[in-house]
Order: sequence, then structure tokens, then C-alpha cells
Amino acid sequence: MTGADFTPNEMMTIAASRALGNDDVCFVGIGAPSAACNIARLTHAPDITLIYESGTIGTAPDVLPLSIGDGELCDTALTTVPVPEMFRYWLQGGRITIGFLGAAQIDRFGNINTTVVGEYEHPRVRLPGGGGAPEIASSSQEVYVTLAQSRRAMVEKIDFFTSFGHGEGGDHRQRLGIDTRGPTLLITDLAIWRPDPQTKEFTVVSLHPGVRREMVQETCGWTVRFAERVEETPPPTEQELSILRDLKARTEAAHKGR
Amino acid sequence: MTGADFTPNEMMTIAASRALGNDDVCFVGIGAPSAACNIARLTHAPDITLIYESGTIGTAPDVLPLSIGDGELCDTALTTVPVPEMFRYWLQGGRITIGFLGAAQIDRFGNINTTVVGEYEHPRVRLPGGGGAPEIASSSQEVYVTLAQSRRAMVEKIDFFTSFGHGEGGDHRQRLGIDTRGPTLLITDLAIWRPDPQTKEFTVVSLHPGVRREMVQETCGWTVRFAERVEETPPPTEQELSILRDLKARTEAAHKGR
Amino acid sequence: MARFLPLSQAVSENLHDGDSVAFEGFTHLIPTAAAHEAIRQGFRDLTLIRMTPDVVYDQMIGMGMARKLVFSYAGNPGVGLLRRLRDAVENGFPNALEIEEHSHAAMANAYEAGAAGMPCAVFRGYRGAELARVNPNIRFIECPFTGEELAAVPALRPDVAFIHAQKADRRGNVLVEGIVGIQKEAVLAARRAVATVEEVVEDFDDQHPNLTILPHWTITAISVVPGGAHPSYAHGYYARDNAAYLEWDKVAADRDVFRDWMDRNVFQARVEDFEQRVEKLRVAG
Amino acid sequence: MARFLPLSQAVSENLHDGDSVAFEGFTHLIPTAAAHEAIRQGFRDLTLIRMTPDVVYDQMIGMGMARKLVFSYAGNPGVGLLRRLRDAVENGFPNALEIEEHSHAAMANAYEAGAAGMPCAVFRGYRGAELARVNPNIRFIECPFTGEELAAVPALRPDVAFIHAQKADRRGNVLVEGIVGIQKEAVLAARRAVATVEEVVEDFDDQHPNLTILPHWTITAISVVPGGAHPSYAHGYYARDNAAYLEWDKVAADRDVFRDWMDRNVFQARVEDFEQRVEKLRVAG
Repeated sequence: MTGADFTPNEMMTIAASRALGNDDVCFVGIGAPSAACNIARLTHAPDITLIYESGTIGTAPDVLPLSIGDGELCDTALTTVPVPEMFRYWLQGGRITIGFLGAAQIDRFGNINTTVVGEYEHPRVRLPGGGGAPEIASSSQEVYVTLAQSRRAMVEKIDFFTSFGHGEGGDHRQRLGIDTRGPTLLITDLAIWRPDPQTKEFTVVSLHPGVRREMVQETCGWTVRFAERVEETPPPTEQELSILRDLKARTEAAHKGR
Repeated sequence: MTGADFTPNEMMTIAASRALGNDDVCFVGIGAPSAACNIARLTHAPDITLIYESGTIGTAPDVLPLSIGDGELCDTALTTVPVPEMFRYWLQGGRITIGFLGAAQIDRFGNINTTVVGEYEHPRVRLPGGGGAPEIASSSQEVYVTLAQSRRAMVEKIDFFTSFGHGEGGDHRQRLGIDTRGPTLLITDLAIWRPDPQTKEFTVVSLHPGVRREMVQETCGWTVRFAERVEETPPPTEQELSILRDLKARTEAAHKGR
Repeated sequence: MARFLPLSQAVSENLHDGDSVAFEGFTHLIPTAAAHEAIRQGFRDLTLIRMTPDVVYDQMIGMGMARKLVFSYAGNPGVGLLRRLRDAVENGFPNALEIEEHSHAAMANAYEAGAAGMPCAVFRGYRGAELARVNPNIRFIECPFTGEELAAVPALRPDVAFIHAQKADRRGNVLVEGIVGIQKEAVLAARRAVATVEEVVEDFDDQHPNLTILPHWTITAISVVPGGAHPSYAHGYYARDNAAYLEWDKVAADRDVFRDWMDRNVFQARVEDFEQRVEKLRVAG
Repeated sequence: MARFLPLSQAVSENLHDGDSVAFEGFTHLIPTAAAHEAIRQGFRDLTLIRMTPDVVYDQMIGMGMARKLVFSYAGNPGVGLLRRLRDAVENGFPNALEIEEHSHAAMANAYEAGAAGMPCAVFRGYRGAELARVNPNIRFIECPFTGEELAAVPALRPDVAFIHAQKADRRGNVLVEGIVGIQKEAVLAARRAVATVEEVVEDFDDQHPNLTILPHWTITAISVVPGGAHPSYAHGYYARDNAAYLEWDKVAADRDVFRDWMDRNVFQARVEDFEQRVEKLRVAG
């Protein structure tokens, strides 16, 4: 590390937040995506529309929700709609510019598993399942994914296709009749990845400050491709860091307090 | 006529209102059905649930609405829902006990035409069309119809099957897979009719006070069947008449006033 | 992203000859001002879509603006028939009118499907109904679990939808209250959407959390037109002018009376006149 | 027609061994008190249906009450996995659990279809998703207009649905506000419906006209249980007890700790305890 006073996780959240714009309509997954989306809203994209699958449209929580249905989300939303409407009019209707997902397992083509480790019928670990993700992945105009790197998470072959990314790569989405762009960005705690325009394999386009290529490879279960020209991710600014840390502190206090 | 001081139209409305009960959930067509349903509510069935296709559930208008979407309906409703929900959850969902329809043309099996007089492609008279009626007729648990008798309205053969009643009679509904009871009651300005249990042909079961059988036949385009035992409809009570007339007077004043 | 525009500009930028267009409103909140502006601008060859085409569509059809009508109930509600529409269908005057006719359930489901990005709507309908014989856009499919025959109609996706609503906030979010009808679905189903509103408020922060609010990014243009739904009404603002609906029956009965009425009340009128038309109908508040 | 009953009676009259049952609530308004009453009454062989089975289903599964689970996200939201559910699926403890797994979009559409009296729901979903391989209740049909392949799932029609709501009025109409989730659909899809409520008010006349109100004739029984959604929350009444969800992760991690917790907090507890549990979480108002 360069000795900069931020954690890889903070860099991940901030890098992810930078990818979002004021005009985006984001379908927000819980956890890392939620933090990134709210940092974007609290920094450079105050008008971003954040949507959670509980039905809250245009929400602006003061603390991060623990669940996708915390009261804070409804209290600050423009309006809150029934869940069938959320999935029909807002997600399936094609109005989501960015679906923002986490992942338990991901492969090099952005396919995601949050269902089981092991066989479906006799799983070693039964994970929560897809929730909104299968249709977020196919109905959002594009998909961003964020997760901390590890060989357990970034695998050669996922155990279950919960959410379809680029399948086997290339034009696999189009061949299945899926007309959305799929995963276009992967933000980890070490790097920023984009799919190769042809093969759709995720390729490192930017390394976070202090990260070496070997570190990316050591924590990834497939042979990592690097772009011809790999950038260095600008480090978090003072402002980004302090806003993120304030948000995390407020959130932790709120979730502990009875 | 016996000289009783009520009009055939008043008798029709009041006879129709008596067929409704406190526990009924009525999908109310505009015009004669609307008057009958509201008289029921204002007399013996104060807790009846009236639903209009504009989305108003449990409405209690002080004056009859001119349209199915007058403000009075929403102002007095338990709640007002979007129109797709009205047709999906409330009508198609099977929650309507009685669909109450009027008719431009009706045949002896309760099939209704409100679409065209003449051929569909080159109509002599282009009527408004079905609106909610095709699915009110098939999704309500049963259907009541009310109209003033005339040879133009009660015809041997309707020009267009806007809403399916008993088709060609007998088990025609079941043969089409329609599992609701269909038209079970026809109230005209002269008589009360019920379908024959076997043939499903509408049969006069009660004549309004002062009405003779010939009067029913003269104003009906098919050969009228009378039940073995034909009752006389009890005349309107003082209370029924005064409530109906008050409602009509309030309504007329409200619709004229600017 | 909603832009606040004068109505004439909102209409001219978003409606074009040959468009399919829905001026929606289920008795309540009918966008009359926008329809009259469209009439003044003289569009042709429109496909008019609406569950309940009433006076404004009778007017457009009478003016020869429509090529086709997609509808489920073409009456002057509670009054009778639409006489300009009848003249077009029965006599081809002023021009022949193609019609695609549905039931309310089908149209409501078709708008819902449009809003939901579906190619078609599936519902239990048209059983025994003859419209299925004359309208090739009514088809039947089988439930893959029970084998039940279900009706299907294509989703409605108008080029542009016009609605009238109570309020916009300063960012361009739009609130619809009362009989909300099919307006939300029409806006979400359409490629472009124009809302006329009674007024603009700062924000909707003090409103109940579950109201019908269309986010600003679902609306193309907003015009502030108080009274813009007359002779229909705006819940909380003014009452329905039932007398005007009764009067329309006489106006539309005669081709010349109709043209004269249109001259005086539409062509020689201005957007601002709507405010005055509802003055006596204002709700005490 | 809704009857006001003590919770024990509302549960015993409406839930039976072998039933399919939905205790619905999307994070908000989870009917915990009703679920705990069902646990005390010891029903067996249930098919548990819910989009987001969380703590209460973890408890029921851990107590061996469930034969089958129909779901789309089986997690402790924001915290992690459901450990009693894992124990059942991975180890068959205390009994094997059949699972029918969907996506949220599918479950939401399936409830909507149930409320709408449809045999199935049709939507654009499961494209490329492997659940379609392992769940025979996911099928595909063709749009009869475009030929597009669309997903279909059977409508959900539980024998009985339990929900928690803010208010009933004296006639038994029930008001749900805030994150309304899937509760209205669950009630309308079910053969019987039981609502626990925070309080009873005279009527809803002073409420906004477009709120989520379930008419009394859609509800079988109502029980007044203040705090009955704890540790989830009731918009306008009390906040979510996030600490309790974090704590559950530890409780459920161990079979004995779990049984002990259930003894103390469910079997030896009373319906009335819920009111006290939310005391410190009350919303200032």
C-alpha cells in the first residue's frame, strides 16, 4: 500500500459511486451497492434517483438501510409503490438505467451466483437466493457489480447461474433474446474492470492506488486479463472520504441503537 | 293501469333495488342500474358495496352520478383504485357478487348488444360499445339486467354479442368454460323475469301492479314465456317512492346547475 | 426529464401528424386544454387511443384529424352517443375512420402491459364476446399450467400521451389524485408524455407516502393550465360541468352547429380561457 | 366479513395443519405476533409462502412446522443467511424441507395473478437464469403477437394469508401505509385472510382517497395487537429493531441456543408482550 489513509473497501465504494451520474435511475441492491449509490447522491450526483425493490422510488436515506425496506427509505422517497408495480412498471418497464448488484460468486463474464455453493439439490451452503437479481440483471439497461476480491467469490465456474451476465461471453445475451447491455462495470476493492468489447470477459482497466497486478491475480480465481493501458484509480478525495465515513458512522449508530 | 301514483320506470327501479342485499358487492352500470343500486343502499341495504368501473369502491353518492366517474363517487368511496386494478383484482378476481347492466338490445337468453345496430362493419347505428360489460357479464358471480321494454330493445336476435348471457341457452356458458352464473334476473318496467332452470330462457315470474300479460308481449320482440305461477310485484312503498323521487330531484338539480 | 413549457410548445414539440396518441382521463382529469391546442394546431392522420373517447375525441374526429380510433367505450358518459364519431363511422364524414374496438378490461390490461414493457397483456376476458370475431388483435393463448384459454391483446405503446393532473412540483414530478384512472399507465406506456397541471408546488414532501406520483424523468413536458380539464373536473379544484356534457349532445348532432361551436370555443379561444370556464365550478376549500 | 377476534382464536380458526400459508410483509409490517401464535399452537406440515422469508420463517422451520417453502429471497435482510433454514436444507434438521424457489419478480407477479383470479402470471423474466432448470413451475410461453418468449409461473393462492397493518376501522376495513409490499395481493389471493392491526379507528373518512384499504369483506378476521410487527416496524408507529435482526444471526446459529430463545420469547410469552417490545422504538408523533 502507498500509506494513503483509506481502506480498500472505502476505495471500492468511492470508485463505484463515481460511476453514477445525476440522471441515472438506479435499482439498488443492499450492502456495497447501497453505500456506493448513496455516496454518489451525497457527492457529485445529488439528483440521482435511487430505487429499492421494496417499492421506494427516489429515496434519500440519511443512514444506510440495513434491509431493503427500512423506514428511512419510505420516509425520504418521492413515492412508495406496491412490490408488483415495482417489478412490472419500473424494472421490467425498462426505466432502470443501472442495476447495481453484489455477488457471492461471480465469473469472468459477470454471471452471478447467490443461490447455492455446491449442487442445487444438495447444497454445501444454501445462500439466500436471487431475490430481485435475475430480472435486475436482464431488465436494467446496464448492470454494475461490486464486491471485495477473493478466490472464493471470483471463480472460474460459478456453482449456479442465479443472474445471467454475459453467459459464455461474446453475443450470448443477444442469442438468448436479452436486449439489455448486461454487466458493463465491475468494481472491486482492488480494481475497476470492464468487459472486453468482443469477448465480454471482464478486463482490468484501472488499479486502485497502491495495488499491484499480482494482488489482483492472487485474489481472483481465473487468469486475469489486463487492458492494454491500465489506469490508476484516482484516490478518494478528502470530501469523498469524510462523507463516506460520516455515513458509515451514522449508519452503525442507528443500527445498534434500540 | 290501476291508477297507483307511480310510473313504470319507478316500479322498475324499485323492483330492481329490492333484489339487492346488504352483503352484495355490486359492479354498477350507469343509468337504470345506478339508480336501483343506490335506492337499495338508501332503503333496505345500507351496507351494500357499490363499485363503479372508474375505480371507486364502496361509494355512497348523495346524487346519482351522470357518468361512471363523477367526483361524488370518489368523495364518498372507501377507496379509489386505478382502473387496471379495478378490472384485475376486483372484477376478474371474482369478488363481484352482482354485475348490474343495462342494455340497448337483449335477447331471451340475456345476451346483450350495446355495440351496433346493423352489421358491425357498416352499422346503421354505431352504439357506444361494450365498455366494462363483456367482462362484467362473464366475471361477476351473477348478472342482473334492467331496461324499459320495447320491441327495439327486446329482440328475437341481437345484432352483435357484446356481452354473453346464456348464449343459445341450456349449458352454453359451461360449454364455453364460463364458470359464473350469468344473467339470473331481468327487471323491466313491466315485469320481473328469471331464466328457466333448464333452457335458461327468460321467463316472466312477476308482473308489476296493473300490468297485463299482453302488455308484456306487445313490447317484447320474442314470444314471451310466463312461469306456471306468475306473482304480482308488490307496489312501491311510500318510503321507497319518496326516497327515489328525492334522489332523482337532487340529481336533476345537480346535473343542471353550473 | 420534464421541461416546463407553454402549452402550444409542449404540443407542437411532442405531437406530430400520423402519431398514435392517447389523451387519457377516465371521466376525471380529461386533458381538454391540450386536446384543444392540438385541434388548433391542426394535426392530421392521428391514431387516437382512449378507453373512453368522449367529447374531445368527438371534436377531433369531427375536425377530420383522426385516421383510426382504438377504444372500449365511445359514448358521452351518462348522456348518450358521440354524434361526430357516429357520423364518421356511419357516413364516413368528414372522413372514414378505422376502428379497433376492445372491452375496458382489455384496454386497461393493454395499457398496464405497455407500462410494464410487455409485448402483450394476458387476462381472462372476451369469453363469448363477439369482438373477438371482428378484432384480429384479440387472440387466445393457453395457460401452460391449467390449460385454461386466456385472452391476449397487444400492449398499448402510444407515441405520446397527454394527461391532466392536479400538481407538479418544481422538479417536474407530477401528482394525480382521486379517480386516477389509467393516466399513470398511459404515461409510462408512451414514448413521450405531456402533462397539463392545475398548479406548481414546491415539493411533495408533506404528502402521503403512497400517492400516484409520476417522477420527473417519466414526463417530457409540463404546462400549467388551470381549469385545463374542463368540462371534466379536477378533484380538489373544481367540479364536473355536467351541463356542458348535456349541451354537447345538441352541439354534435348537427355538422354546422358543431363547426360553429368549434370556431367560437376552440379556434377563437385561448389556453387561458380554461381558468375562467371553471370559475363557477370551484370547490369550496 | 371481518370479525374482530382475539389473536389465538383468529389463528386457530383460520390456520390448519397442512395448509399453505403466507405471512407476508416486505421488511415492513411483518406479522410476527401472528406467526408466534401459530408457533405456540404447534401447526405441522405447512407450506410456507413468502417472497422474503426472514426471522419468523426461520423460527417456524426451526420448530419443524414446515413441509415446504415457496420463496424468492431467504435471508436475514442486510445481515446474512437464515441459519435454521440452512440447517433444514443442508442437514434435514429438524426435518427435510421441500423448496420451490423463484425470483422476486416471479413471486410478485404470482401474487398479483392470484389477487386477479388468474391461473398464472406472465412476465419477462428468468432469461438465462438457472432457476428455470430446477423449478418445474417456471415455464415459457410465446407472445401471440410478437413471438417473444415470456416466462409464466402459477398464480399463488394460499389457503390463508396473515398480514399486519396499521389500522382497522370499526367495520373491519383495513389500512396499510408506507412500504405496502405485497400485502394487498396476498390478502386478495388467499382463501382466508387474517390481519393484526396496531389500532382501531372510527372510520377512514378523513383519509386520502387513494390509499391501500382492504374492504372488510376481503378480510376474515382482525386482531388488535399493538407492536405485533416487532422486530420489523409499523410506519407511523414504531421503528425497525435492527439490533434484534443482528442478534438473530447469533441465536439461530446454534440449535440449543435457538430452542432456548424460542422457549423464553415465544412459548413463555404472550400476545400482549409485543406492545412492550416496541415501547422504546415508538416514533415521535
